[in-house]
Amino acid sequence: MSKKDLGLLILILVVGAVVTAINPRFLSAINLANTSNLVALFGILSIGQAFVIITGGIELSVGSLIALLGTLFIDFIAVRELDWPLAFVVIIALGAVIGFVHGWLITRLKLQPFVVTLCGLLIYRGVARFYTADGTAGFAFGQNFPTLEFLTAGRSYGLPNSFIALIVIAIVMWVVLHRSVFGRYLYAIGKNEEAAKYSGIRTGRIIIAAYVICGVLTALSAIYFAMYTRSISPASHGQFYELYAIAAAVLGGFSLRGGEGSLVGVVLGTVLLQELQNLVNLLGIPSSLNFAVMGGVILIGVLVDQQWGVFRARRRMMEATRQNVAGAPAE
Amino acid sequence: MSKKDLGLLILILVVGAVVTAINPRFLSAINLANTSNLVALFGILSIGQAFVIITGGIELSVGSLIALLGTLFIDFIAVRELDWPLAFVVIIALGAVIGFVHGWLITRLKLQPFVVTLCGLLIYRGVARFYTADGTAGFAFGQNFPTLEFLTAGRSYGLPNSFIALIVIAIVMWVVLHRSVFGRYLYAIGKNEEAAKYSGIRTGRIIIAAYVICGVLTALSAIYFAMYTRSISPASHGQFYELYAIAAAVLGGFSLRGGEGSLVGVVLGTVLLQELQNLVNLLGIPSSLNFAVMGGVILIGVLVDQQWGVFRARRRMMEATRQNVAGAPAE
Amino acid sequence: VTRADDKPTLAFVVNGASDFWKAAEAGVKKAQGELPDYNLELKYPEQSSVAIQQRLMDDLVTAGVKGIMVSAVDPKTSTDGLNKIASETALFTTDSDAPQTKRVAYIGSSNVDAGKQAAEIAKKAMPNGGKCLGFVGLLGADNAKERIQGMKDGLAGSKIELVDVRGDDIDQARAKKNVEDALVASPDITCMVGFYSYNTPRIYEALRDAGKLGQITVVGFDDDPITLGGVKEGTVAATVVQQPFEWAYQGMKLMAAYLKGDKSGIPANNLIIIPTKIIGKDDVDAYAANLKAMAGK
Amino acid sequence: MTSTDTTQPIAAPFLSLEAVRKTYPGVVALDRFSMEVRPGEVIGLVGENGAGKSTLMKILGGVTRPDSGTITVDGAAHDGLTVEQSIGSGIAFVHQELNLFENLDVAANIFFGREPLRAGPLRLVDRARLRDMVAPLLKRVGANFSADAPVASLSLAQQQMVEIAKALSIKARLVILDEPTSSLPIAETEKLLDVIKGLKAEGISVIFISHRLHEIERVADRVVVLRDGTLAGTLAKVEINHDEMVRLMIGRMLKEREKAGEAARAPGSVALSADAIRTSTYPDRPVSIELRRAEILGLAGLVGSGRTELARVLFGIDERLAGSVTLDGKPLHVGSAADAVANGIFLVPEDRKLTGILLDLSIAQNITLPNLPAHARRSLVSTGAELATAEKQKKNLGIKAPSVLTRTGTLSGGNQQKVVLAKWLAMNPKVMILDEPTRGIDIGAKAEIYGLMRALADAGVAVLMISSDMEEVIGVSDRIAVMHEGQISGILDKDDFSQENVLLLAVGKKPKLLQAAGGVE
Ligand SMILES: Nc1ncnc2c1ncn2[C@@H]1O[C@H](COP(=O)(O)OP(=O)(O)OP(=O)(O)O)[C@@H](O)[C@H]1O
Ligand SMILES: Nc1ncnc2c1ncn2[C@@H]1O[C@H](COP(=O)(O)OP(=O)(O)OP(=O)(O)O)[C@@H](O)[C@H]1O
Ligand SMILES: O[C@@H]1[C@@H](O)[C@H](O)OC[C@H]1O
Ligand SMILES: [Mg+2]
Ligand SMILES: [Mg+2]
Repeated sequence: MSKKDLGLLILILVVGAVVTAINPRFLSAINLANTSNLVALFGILSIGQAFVIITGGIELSVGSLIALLGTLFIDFIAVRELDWPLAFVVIIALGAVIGFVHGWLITRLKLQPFVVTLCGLLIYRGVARFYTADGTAGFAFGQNFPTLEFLTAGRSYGLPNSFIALIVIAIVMWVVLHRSVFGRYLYAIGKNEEAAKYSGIRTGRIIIAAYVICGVLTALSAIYFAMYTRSISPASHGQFYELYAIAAAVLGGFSLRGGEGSLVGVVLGTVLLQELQNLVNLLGIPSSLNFAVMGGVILIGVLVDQQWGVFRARRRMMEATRQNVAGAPAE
Repeated sequence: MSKKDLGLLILILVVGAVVTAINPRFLSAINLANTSNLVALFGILSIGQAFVIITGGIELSVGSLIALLGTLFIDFIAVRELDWPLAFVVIIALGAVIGFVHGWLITRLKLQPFVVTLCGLLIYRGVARFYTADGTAGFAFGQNFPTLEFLTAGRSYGLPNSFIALIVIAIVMWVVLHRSVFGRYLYAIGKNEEAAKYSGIRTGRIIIAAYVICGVLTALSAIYFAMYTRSISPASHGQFYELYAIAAAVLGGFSLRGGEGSLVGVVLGTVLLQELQNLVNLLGIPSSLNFAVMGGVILIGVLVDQQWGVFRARRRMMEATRQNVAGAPAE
Repeated sequence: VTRADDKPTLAFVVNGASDFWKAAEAGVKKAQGELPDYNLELKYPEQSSVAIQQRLMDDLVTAGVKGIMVSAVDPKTSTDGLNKIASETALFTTDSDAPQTKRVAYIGSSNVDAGKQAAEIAKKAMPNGGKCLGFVGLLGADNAKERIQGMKDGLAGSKIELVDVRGDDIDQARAKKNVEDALVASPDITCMVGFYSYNTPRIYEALRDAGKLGQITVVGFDDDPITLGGVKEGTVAATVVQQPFEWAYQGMKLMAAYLKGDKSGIPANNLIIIPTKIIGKDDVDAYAANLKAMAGK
Repeated sequence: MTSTDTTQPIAAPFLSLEAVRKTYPGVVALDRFSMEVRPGEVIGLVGENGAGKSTLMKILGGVTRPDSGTITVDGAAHDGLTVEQSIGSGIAFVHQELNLFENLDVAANIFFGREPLRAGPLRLVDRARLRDMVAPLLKRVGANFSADAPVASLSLAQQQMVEIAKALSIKARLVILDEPTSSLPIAETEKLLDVIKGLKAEGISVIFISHRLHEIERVADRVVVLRDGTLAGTLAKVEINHDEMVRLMIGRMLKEREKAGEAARAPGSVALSADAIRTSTYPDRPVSIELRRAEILGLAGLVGSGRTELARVLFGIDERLAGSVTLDGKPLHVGSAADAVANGIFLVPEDRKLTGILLDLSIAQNITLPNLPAHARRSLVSTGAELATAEKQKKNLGIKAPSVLTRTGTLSGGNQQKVVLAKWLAMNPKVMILDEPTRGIDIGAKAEIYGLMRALADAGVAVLMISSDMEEVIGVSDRIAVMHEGQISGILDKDDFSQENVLLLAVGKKPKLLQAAGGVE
């Protein structure tokens, strides 16, 4: 675990301790379960985003995709009565295809990631709204899918199953990002795509793969979100989730310029964001200030991180100078 | 006018012609007045955004700022009964201060523009909501400000005064961007900040100035928007307007990597976006598809622009090759 | 502030931020004066979406809230989520009912009846018939659907038709733009209906800007000051007012009594309907005065 | 501050440095360094890669502040200069790395930061006056491009000329040129040396940094030699000669330069053959070339003659518009650099920092990047294997760095170039293309790189060396191909090697051959 990640962990623990002191229910089983469920949902999303950010890209269509894929998923199983495993596979595949198309537009047609995914943001939500004719996709009364519901919204040993899924995904993705050849390529491309290409790396394919991973994880979390709300009004469902995901990655030490960040960081970033949301409600802070608190904490976090870096560099410099000065007369 | 701008203009005219053919009301005085009013409101915003984008930055807090400053403006004149010119000056000054703070955080504390303004996006809307206690800022029935209303929502010679304001602002800003030393520095910084610094330019100040310009123009359009809706519910007012502004700039040929784009382009980009929105309504396309159409057109526009460049380069090459092949036997 | 060791808390959770709920806030305040043993609070979700409202309620439950009265964003499809809340606190609904959940009772308007009253206004204002266009916040929300249905039922057999309803996601700029676009795209429209509290004022302003005030019949809902001003002026035919103050005031007291074991206030059908009223030109002054008096309390 | 005992120079120094010191984390880039610059004097500044030359110039340009020491300009002492102070004192600076704005035109670049203004508070650029001011400057550097050409459309060498014109545009009293000729071919270099002489005649001082010592010999009045950040010595005009400079630079005499392949070798069989290929820069000029095993083929030519473009096409970076390529007699499809690498065709690119290496990665990570799967088990990177390869290459090539985990960006140019070579040498090349492999590299490292190229050829690799350094092309190659306006204008065999012949071919004329050679159109 890097120093940055450790700092974030400590911050999370300190905030938790303070909140607990004010309202001990923070540590109640039900609150922890609720919060860890949301951490899982947003965490899966943010890990996907992290893979794109590391290449120096960005994926802005995440929120709209959550709305579109969630709508389709519920529609498939509730209205069209597809078997849910089939619907599940179809949705994940759709996520992969959309990720592929984004990656393809970006690498082959050389469009800017911001532009491509901004268009995605506009298009997918529009399509979802059109699909439901600006209505809602939801289950009928008494429509139940016991296995699916257990897997998505159920618990095992007191832990939400979604959270267990996050842990598994995080471990797998940690290996992929930090230990695999593919992960190394991602970092290299994020640092300097041109140079990576000159080293014989098929940068286009790697970048496309990053968008596909993002698409798949987004599709997965779209299903989780759909099963969490059990009803989707596409006009607002998932709005601004891309900002959550980006914020989690940034808090976790990712640079939007690419080539920097760790998987542990993005997970911790998600935890901190959810903790903050939880805190606002638990401490009775007016909920209108919810986002303001989030924004404030991100800003302070990034500032402290930045200033801490400057401070350390300066101190190292000072020391080096002092040593030199001390050494000079002896010569 | 550059080729790119000309292409955009032709696209606007062609779309307009097609829409008119289907529904002649497109050219009715009332529709043109409505649309040009919105072009003005979004245009002022987008010009501000363009100044930031040209430096390689981005300003995501625009929508939230429109909500916060609009709320304050209405509150000042409707509830606190400040003279409107005073309130006007205060709001514009606030916009400048916020722009300054963003620029300062970005240049002095070296934070990423995306991060700083993302936090702004979260914070300002939160503050606005808190300020109105999640209610609405609006005028009482019959509360009138004839001069202010004339200037913001009135018309002269059939043209909305807001549109006249846009034209004046666009001309001034065109001179600033394309003819002044400051404008030249903006382009230089956007392309290569390091080199600009080596040339003795105080890049920090220039970048801050760009954010201040963006803040001021955003504040101005916040006042226009406030006088247009005459009532602001901060939870939703101005949501996603930053995306409009960015989209207009991108359509107008700006690169998010900085250093590219023209003022005419961003204005034409705004016109196209508003024309599209108008088209959706006039042609009876379900309004849920409004954003999808917008996203689709931006994507196609950017793609055509990109592919057109590739195509021309290739054709040039082919021609050269052909000539040579034809010439070879003669040798 | 909600504290674990404090007095029990009762929360009133609304469906979205608008001034409509300021009256409910006043009602909560009045009830608070009479219920010193409880903490009463009114909460706005960040956005009018199921997920955000659900999360807000989950957190309230965690914080130890004893009773929640909610205007669910989408009651028909969030049955399970609401049931989860109902299993841990006393859950009441308001504004939009959720009859299929385990909620204790609904207190609010009959939205179908309110729609029918809107039809009455239209019929009275346009004896020769006409074409109406509606505007609403959340097209997918239940109270909107019921009002639209109620109005259609009420118009059945008359020469008036409700041709379409446009949504705006509770974005006021879009609400106004919708009206402007309608004026351009469908010039044959003779009447406009504002189904949510802020829609009527947006219609009023767009008509005023276009110089069409008085030429198009406006049917309103709720009692935004601009709506009432329009009614008084004669440019708004009349408005159907709801009583959010009473929902909140009576609702909170009912909930407190229920928690203390007194279930006498809950009728057999679990519906406590607070009637909606048509306010026309003649009643508007008295109504506005009464409104002022209530807010003062 | 101690005053020097040396006798006062004839003219008072324009600028002097006293005991200047500059450290970077872990490196003392400059230490106890003192020197003087007198009006109208041309100072040659030489030193190995990383000796501190650029650091010194950055201090004079106001880009970096020294840790200690004094800089005296016109009698006023400073602890350090700012960019404004530096420009204000008449110091003009051509950086080693180009500092142009691609999105602006030539004129805007030349007077960037000093635009002529129109009257009025808006600070509008007076564009007519700007054009008038630029024209004579472009003429002076012998530019073959116009003042309103976007810089993005110029070649590297043309951009270098813009940089020089920019330095001249300042009413400068001291012009600092940090390796201005590293990407200039012969003709342009000549022009630049003339420019320097012209400056001197006008009483303007020049500090001229170059690794091409013969250029220094030709124009310098005095040579200052840096070694490891300290002053190794100063040579007066009469003392300036190649071997003495080298001795001071590296602290010993260099072995007699390898006159590689003096015994004429039997050329190997053809490894890579390109037949009538067309590139996007010169689509109307088909190029055919054969690279033979165990041979170094030098590729010479004037600026923009299309050598780099040819290399990029062979390596799969740029699209091949027409023609065919075979490797070992079999048709070869190269659609991307990855394809080239898979076939053992490697490129050491011209622009080291942008395309050669990843500055932010460690030496080890750079070396294994093209061959990572071979350092992985089941797609997971094995750090052990990676470090082993890196250590081996570091030792073989003599890369000077604290460890293989050092960030590549902190290495000197020569060592960075060795890292680029190391990554390919670790992988058994069949065809090795080197584009300006010794650009900006000191004489010691140069010799090592020549040795490496020769060793590759001896091991049977086909080597293509693109170079604008005449001495190098003639000294190292087994055969020389010369390009002129996108085509091979001729191929010289060893016996026909001469500066004159290379130059004649480079400008599209017939060489003076001992015997008839093929390939000339
Ligand atoms: N920004 C920096 N950070 C850390 N070390 C640096 C930095 N700049 C230079 N150095 C180090 O300072 C030393 C001197 O570098 P400098 O660039 O002055 O060498 P040089 O003589 O110009 O070499 P070359 O001939 O390769 O250009 C080198 O060891 C280099 O690695
Ligand atoms: N990456 C590039 N992008 C655009 N144009 C290029 C690029 N590289 C080279 N060119 C253009 O192609 C032409 C041929 O240049 P090339 O670099 O192949 O020649 P060269 O003989 O290697 O000369 P140089 O000394 O400039 O490298 C030049 O005029 C240059 O403008
Ligand atoms: O649900 C509310 C509705 O009843 C009222 O008419 O308008 C505002 C809405 O929030
Ligand atoms: Mg150097
Ligand atoms: Mg070259």
